[in-house]
Amino acid sequence: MKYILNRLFFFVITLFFALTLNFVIPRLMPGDPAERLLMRFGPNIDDRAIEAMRIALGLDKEKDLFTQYVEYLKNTFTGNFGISYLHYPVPVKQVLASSLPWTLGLVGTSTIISFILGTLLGVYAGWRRDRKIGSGILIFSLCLRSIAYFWLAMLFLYVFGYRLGWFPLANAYSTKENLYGIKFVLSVIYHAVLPSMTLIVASLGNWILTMRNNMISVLAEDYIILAEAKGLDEGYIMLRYAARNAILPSITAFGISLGFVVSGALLTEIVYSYPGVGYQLYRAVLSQDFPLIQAIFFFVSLSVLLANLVMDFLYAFLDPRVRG
Amino acid sequence: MFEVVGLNAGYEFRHKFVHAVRNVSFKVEEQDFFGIAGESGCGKTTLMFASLALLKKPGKVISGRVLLDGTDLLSLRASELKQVRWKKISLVTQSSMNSLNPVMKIKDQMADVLIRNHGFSKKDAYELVKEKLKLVGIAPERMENYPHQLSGGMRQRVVIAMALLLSPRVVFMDEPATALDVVVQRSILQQIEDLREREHFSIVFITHDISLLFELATKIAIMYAGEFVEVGKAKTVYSEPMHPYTKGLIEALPSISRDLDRYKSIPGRPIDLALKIEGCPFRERCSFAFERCRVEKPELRFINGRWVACHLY
Amino acid sequence: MWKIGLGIILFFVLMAVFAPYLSKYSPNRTVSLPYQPPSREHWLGTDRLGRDIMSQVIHGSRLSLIIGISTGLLMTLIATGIGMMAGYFGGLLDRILSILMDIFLVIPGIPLMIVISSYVRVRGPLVVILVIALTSWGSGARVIRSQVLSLKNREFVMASRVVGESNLRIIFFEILPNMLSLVASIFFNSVLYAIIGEASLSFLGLSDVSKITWGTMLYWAQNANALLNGMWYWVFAPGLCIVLLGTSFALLSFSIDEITNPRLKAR
Amino acid sequence: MVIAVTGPFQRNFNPYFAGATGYIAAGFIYETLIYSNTKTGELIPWLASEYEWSPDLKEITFKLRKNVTWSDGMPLTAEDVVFTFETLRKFPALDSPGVWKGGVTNVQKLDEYTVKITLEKVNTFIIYSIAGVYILPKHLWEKVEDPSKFTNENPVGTGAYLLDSFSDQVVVLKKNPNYWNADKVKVEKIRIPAFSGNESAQLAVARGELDWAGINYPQIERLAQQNKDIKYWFAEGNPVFLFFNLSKKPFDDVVLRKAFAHAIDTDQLVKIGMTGYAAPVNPVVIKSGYEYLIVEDLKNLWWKHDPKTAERLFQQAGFKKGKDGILAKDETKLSFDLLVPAGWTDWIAVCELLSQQLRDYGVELKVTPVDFGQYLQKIRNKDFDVVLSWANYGPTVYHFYDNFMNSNNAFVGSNRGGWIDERTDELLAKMKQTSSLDELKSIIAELQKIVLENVPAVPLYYNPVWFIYSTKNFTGWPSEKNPYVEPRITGMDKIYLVMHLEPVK
Amino acid sequence: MPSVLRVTGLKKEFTVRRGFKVFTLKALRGVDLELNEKEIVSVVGESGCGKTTLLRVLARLYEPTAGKIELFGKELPRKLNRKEELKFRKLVQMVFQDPFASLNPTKKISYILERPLKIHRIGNEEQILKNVLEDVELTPPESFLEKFPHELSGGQRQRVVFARAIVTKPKIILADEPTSMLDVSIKSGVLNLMLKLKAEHDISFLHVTHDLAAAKYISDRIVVMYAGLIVEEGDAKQIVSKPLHPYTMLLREAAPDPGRSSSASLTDVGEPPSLVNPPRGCPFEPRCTYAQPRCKEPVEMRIVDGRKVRCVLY
Ligand SMILES: Nc1ncnc2c1ncn2[C@@H]1O[C@H](COP(=O)(O)OP(=O)(O)OP(=O)(O)O)[C@@H](O)[C@H]1O
Ligand SMILES: Nc1ncnc2c1ncn2[C@@H]1O[C@H](COP(=O)(O)OP(=O)(O)OP(=O)(O)O)[C@@H](O)[C@H]1O
Ligand SMILES: [Mg+2]
Ligand SMILES: [Mg+2]
Repeated sequence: MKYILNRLFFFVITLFFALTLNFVIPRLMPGDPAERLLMRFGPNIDDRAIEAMRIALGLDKEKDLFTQYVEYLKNTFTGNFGISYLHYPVPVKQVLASSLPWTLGLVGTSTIISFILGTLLGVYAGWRRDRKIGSGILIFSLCLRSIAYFWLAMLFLYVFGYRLGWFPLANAYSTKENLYGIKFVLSVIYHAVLPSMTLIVASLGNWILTMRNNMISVLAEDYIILAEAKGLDEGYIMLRYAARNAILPSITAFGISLGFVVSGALLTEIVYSYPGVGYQLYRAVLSQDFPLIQAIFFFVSLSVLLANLVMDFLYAFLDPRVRG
Repeated sequence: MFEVVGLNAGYEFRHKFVHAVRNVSFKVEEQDFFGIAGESGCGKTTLMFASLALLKKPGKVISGRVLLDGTDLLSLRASELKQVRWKKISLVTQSSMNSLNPVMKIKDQMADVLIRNHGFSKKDAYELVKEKLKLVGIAPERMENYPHQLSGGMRQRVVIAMALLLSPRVVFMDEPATALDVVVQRSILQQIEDLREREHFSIVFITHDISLLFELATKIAIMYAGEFVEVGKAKTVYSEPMHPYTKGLIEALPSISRDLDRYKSIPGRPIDLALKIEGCPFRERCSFAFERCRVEKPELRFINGRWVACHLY
Repeated sequence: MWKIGLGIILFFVLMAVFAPYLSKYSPNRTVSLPYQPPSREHWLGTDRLGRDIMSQVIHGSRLSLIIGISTGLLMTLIATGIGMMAGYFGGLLDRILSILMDIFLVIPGIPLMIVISSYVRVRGPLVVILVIALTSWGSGARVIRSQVLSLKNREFVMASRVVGESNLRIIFFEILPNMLSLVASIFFNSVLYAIIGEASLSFLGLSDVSKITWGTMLYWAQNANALLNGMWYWVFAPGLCIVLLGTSFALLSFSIDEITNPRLKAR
Repeated sequence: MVIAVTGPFQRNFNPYFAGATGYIAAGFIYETLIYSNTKTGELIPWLASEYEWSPDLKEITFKLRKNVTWSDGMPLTAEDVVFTFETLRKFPALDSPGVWKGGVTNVQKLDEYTVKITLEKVNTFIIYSIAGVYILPKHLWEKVEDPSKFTNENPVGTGAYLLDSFSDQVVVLKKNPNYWNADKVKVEKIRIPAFSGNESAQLAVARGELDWAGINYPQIERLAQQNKDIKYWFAEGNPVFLFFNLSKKPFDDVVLRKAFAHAIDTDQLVKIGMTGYAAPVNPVVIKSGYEYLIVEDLKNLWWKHDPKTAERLFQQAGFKKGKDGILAKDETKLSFDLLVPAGWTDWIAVCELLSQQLRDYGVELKVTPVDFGQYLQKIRNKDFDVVLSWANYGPTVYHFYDNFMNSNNAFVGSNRGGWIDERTDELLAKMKQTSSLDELKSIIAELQKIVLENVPAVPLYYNPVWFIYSTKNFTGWPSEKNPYVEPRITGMDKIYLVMHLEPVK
Repeated sequence: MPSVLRVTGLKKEFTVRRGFKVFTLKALRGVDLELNEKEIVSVVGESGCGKTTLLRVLARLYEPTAGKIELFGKELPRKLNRKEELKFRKLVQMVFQDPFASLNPTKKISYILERPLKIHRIGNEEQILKNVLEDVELTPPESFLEKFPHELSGGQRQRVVFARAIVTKPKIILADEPTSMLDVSIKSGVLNLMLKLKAEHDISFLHVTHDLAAAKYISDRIVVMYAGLIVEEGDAKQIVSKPLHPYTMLLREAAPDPGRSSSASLTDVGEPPSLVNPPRGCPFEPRCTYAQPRCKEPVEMRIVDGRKVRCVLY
């Protein structure tokens, strides 16, 4: 209980920090979003449009910082993030509503798959650390850790999407025809295969390594020796004694590494034109869409924090020492 | 009943071989309390693991046999070993504080070996667990607890109860109570002794605290640099030590009841087990050493009712 | 394993140092028609400006290494500084710094970097270094902190207090030398992170893309649609260099852990 | 038909907003009174069947078509037109065409189908602004509290298409059966999938999944060879210049500017920098279609790439190579940051080439990509030396000269280098008040002379209007040979284009 | 004999945080203690009774919560400035339990021994170093100066630790179980070293241990601690041969002793009280076989046979 309260406290503090950071950074830098908003029309825009846009965005009025901050906090908590510059006049809320689910779905499923897979491999690599297979998995995971998500995404897209043509090249579902029901779901899954494969492969190394190291630490513990002395079978010891204990630090590590995965996912979305927040963020950044940038950053942080909180709860559930 | 014959074991370590157990033989009779004492790093734990066929990489048994009721444990296949372990022979490891799996309930980690390896039903297994816990003076309700909910002394008792689950013939105990407070330690040792008498098993007790051993053990082996240098009845070894090392130890040991003006320590430090030892391993620290000790290795010989490895006799 | 890692790094360092001698062309110079396929003249063909890609890969090692290593250094410096302060002095300072570490650990790095570098109007290697280092020191600091926490209660540290050493001396002369391997491991990890971070930022066009790094090469390749035009080698070569260099640092970091961390050692 | 547009989409069909779906609404769903074809320079009556200037050029009267209905069945009337203009006045954010700023003082309904627009003073260019006003249905929009924040999720327009379905990944339009010009529209459905940017759209182009993509596709000719259906036409867009900051040293010296003009090899810029997809520009920046305005007598003043002359001019301006090989005169060294918007890759490539080219003369240009907002700000604050930028061409040549040279636009508009000259301003003012072609011609001739003698900036090429199309499903596309429209996805051009398409049988 | 160190009413509380809850752990609950010149006083007691805490408070590694510490009759101020601190450090040194942990593994022995000289500006004469090494029986000294700690055995390390403690010629050494991590064969060597230093260098030792036999061997007096309180104090031999306090008796019973003929049954010994909520009365009352109702009230120290004992039985 105390532990949970502690984590909640951290959650609130971090959230607040992220919020403030979000507020401060843009204000430290001068700039004129209206111009940037129009920049993506490239050199074929009309100068007069800029002025019209400035007025529309309400950028012609000045407010003092504190009032802005209070307003900002109030807006954040009421879910009102203002109007997107890029998609003017669509409210940011709506932009997020249409993009956040994609990212959550993509990152959620692939992270869970990757974590489970990586953890299992890590368990095995730790258990068989002295054998070739153990070292093999280890080196494989070290290499995977050094791959940039977007590069892997590009390669996959090229090989599986373009060259072999097995998977679609873009979008989250078929845009060739309107699909409903189960067909739509299948199309969504089909479109998610490449991006999630990228995420799974790219984050796998991290999970393997973490779990392997935890396993090795745990394997030196006396209770493992005792379990062996009891004559229990290897598989049982590996899972019930070693892995069960090694997973605990992995869970904490999972929460922490989630930030990295989400980072990678955003880049991956850009390569696959996946309509999630990563892609929105990229576009928002290119057009200096402050409200959208802020909201996305806020939501991404919030999601990662929430996931961390869930992990903390899970940890508390799995570790009797914390639970008790 | 339990016999170790000519055991040699050690570790492959950075292209060297740490020869931690050197040609060790000993025999444990029914209901023996067999103590093995020796300095830290002299190979006691290695001896135990090797004797139980538990030594894992980079550890390695080079030669020797470990006979339990006539079968050699070292030559058994894994499946056969599974049947013998815990049923006939069990152990209590060095830091028993960490010998319990922190995320399993006491009852589950005690019962799993019964259910998985020895054909117990769940119910029977828990019954047995309860019974054994009672034996070491722990309330049966405690079996629903996790290890962290018990005090150090209780955890130690749980580990002992676990070792006794299947009423084995021999129980190895490696420093079972050194991490605990003196008072708790004493009470646990007392309990072990009581149990041994009631449950009729033999104990191989490993420690570096020889004053404790002299007090508890029936038979004692003094180990030095991987070898047994003196083996005999505890009381007689204490009153009339023969090997200069044993003598030195006893003289170095402040005691409550014995008033010596001055206790002397043994000079020097133990020899590196990675080296090949010529002659007597103790000779560098021995005040009686002479030429023969340098060239010839003293064999363990039976003299005056005990075994000694020293050229003095 | 560390030998392989060191070997790869050495290879790239030599490549960076002798880049002008190793490459046939200046990496910035239009020396041929754009989009030439690989040939004897241009092993990896030419880019959209008719510059030799092979020369760019070779020269790219320079900035990639410099950025990677200096970011790693800066990150390690920040992490070590903050981690040691938090761990050694404890109390309120520790609580504040710990929360700060956790925050930077939990908040996803790339979005934060994207946000920051999109507001910072200046583009260039220095900005990249600062942005990555300032947002990514959290995990290192945490590890250092916990190590200091355990070292601080080691008896030799208390012993130095008892003989009258000052706090600063204890931190830098007693504790730090005992953490060098950890610091080195963090450094190598940071470099790995920085190399990937730089590549990611460059790939998004958030660095100075007129400077040649492997990351900016990927940016240009992506912009020139290299994959679709069958110029896969243009994407492959710099990416592979990044993976190799990254792996080498990962190997080093891992080996150090393996050698010095007793828990990972054979039992 | 499948058109590629950058997405993902947001449900926003307000034609006055430039979001992806805003583009779709403008033209396909909402229409203007007249359509100004920038390619041909024609003004084509659209919702207004005719219009008429008053003799003093201070009033225009529009006659609306009588057979136009909104897609909900209500007829289009003068009320709607007046309402639309009034809305633009009340909400300046919507007035991106700039009708009110351009001098309109009143919009008046004369009868159900006639509207009169009154101007403050003569401005013949206003008609082009009016051509940017999409007429809104009064009966629906008058209920909208703030049209400048209205996302108009269920658009009701007069246009050829109706919204069939919407998702953030794809917008589908279907033909409006009651369209006033329905028999001209042969494309039944338009599917607009969202692409995240060039790369993914390029992939789709490569797979032949698109009928029309307004994107850059490097090495398109390769693809066009492989796939015979895929064609492209990169029409002339706005001209791109190397602008000098005329307000300070050393670019106040015309000789130096001329040296630059001769030093730059625009052919290479076009061929390599723009991968051959940009159209070359002449020194007087007169686009194809307006060749009749080029004054032959001035052609002797036209500059061309000529290293010898360039070197001579650098010397003449007093610059000598220093030890570092860089030209210098007294304190001034010819070493500058060359500003370019970050992310505009082909422009950056052009800058890299410019930098390479000028290095040979001893001029150092450090390519400095800056964030776009900062880029414009730096220009506005005169905080630059040289910058690669563009000038808005506008619907006609006249618009271009006004944008490019009017002192009103110095630094803030397309006159980025800050060309300030009284005579130029006089000429430009005169130009807006005339309706006689001869008079225009003579004004333009004088402006050309000013350009050639002063080199306010060095024109490099026309930025291409990206246009890739497929003849697999439709024919009748505009092309270099048949440039009947500028193939843009923004504005009214696209509906004009679609009306020319025929499905392939 | 004049007292070199006197402690009165020393209290030390730790704030322990578990989540949001904050506890006060009372590690020392009013300790009175005196250390005389050339005297070895051993503090014995159960694990966790506050022995280490006591030493660390005296070494000024922890700040006391309450109480008075007098050094050579002069009260130590609560806060010391750097100069006072150095003066204090020069006089009072400490030796730790773990010889493997108390030497910085990255430093040579010469560095480790030189530092106190440099800090206290005693001058860095090699001769001093050699002398101290000889004092702690590490000969020949030259061969040790250039070594790293890991090249030495446990006993040698512990001697280096003592050498470091005596280079500044202190008057008091606080020794926290200096022999508990050592092997039996070398334990007594270190004990003998303490005896020698006491005799030859006039150093007083406050020695913490749970080895009653060792305490008996080297100390002049023994202090028995239980749950943050001193329960018995007196002459070393007397306390071991005839313990008065029931807890001391228990300790005596528990101590390993091969010479003992028979041992009393000690199967159920209970556990020490919580230091967060210590009992109001005698802390040993819950485990004591002689417990009486009045034990629930606070018990004062009494003097019996020239010894002090905190028990209602006397
Ligand atoms: N995994 C290993 N690799 C290499 N050497 C080892 C390993 N384990 C133990 N040793 C060495 O083998 C020798 C014997 O070790 P062992 O653990 O048996 O000693 P011990 O008598 O049990 O000591 P202690 O009393 O400290 O427990 C020691 O010198 C030790 O350093
Ligand atoms: N820094 C600290 N913070 C909180 N509690 C502490 C701290 N140091 C010691 N304690 C607590 O104070 C009590 C006394 O501890 P101390 O280490 O003094 O015991 P000890 O007698 O030296 O025990 P041992 O014989 O095991 O060394 C213990 O309950 C311990 O948990
Ligand atoms: Mg051992
Ligand atoms: Mg202690």
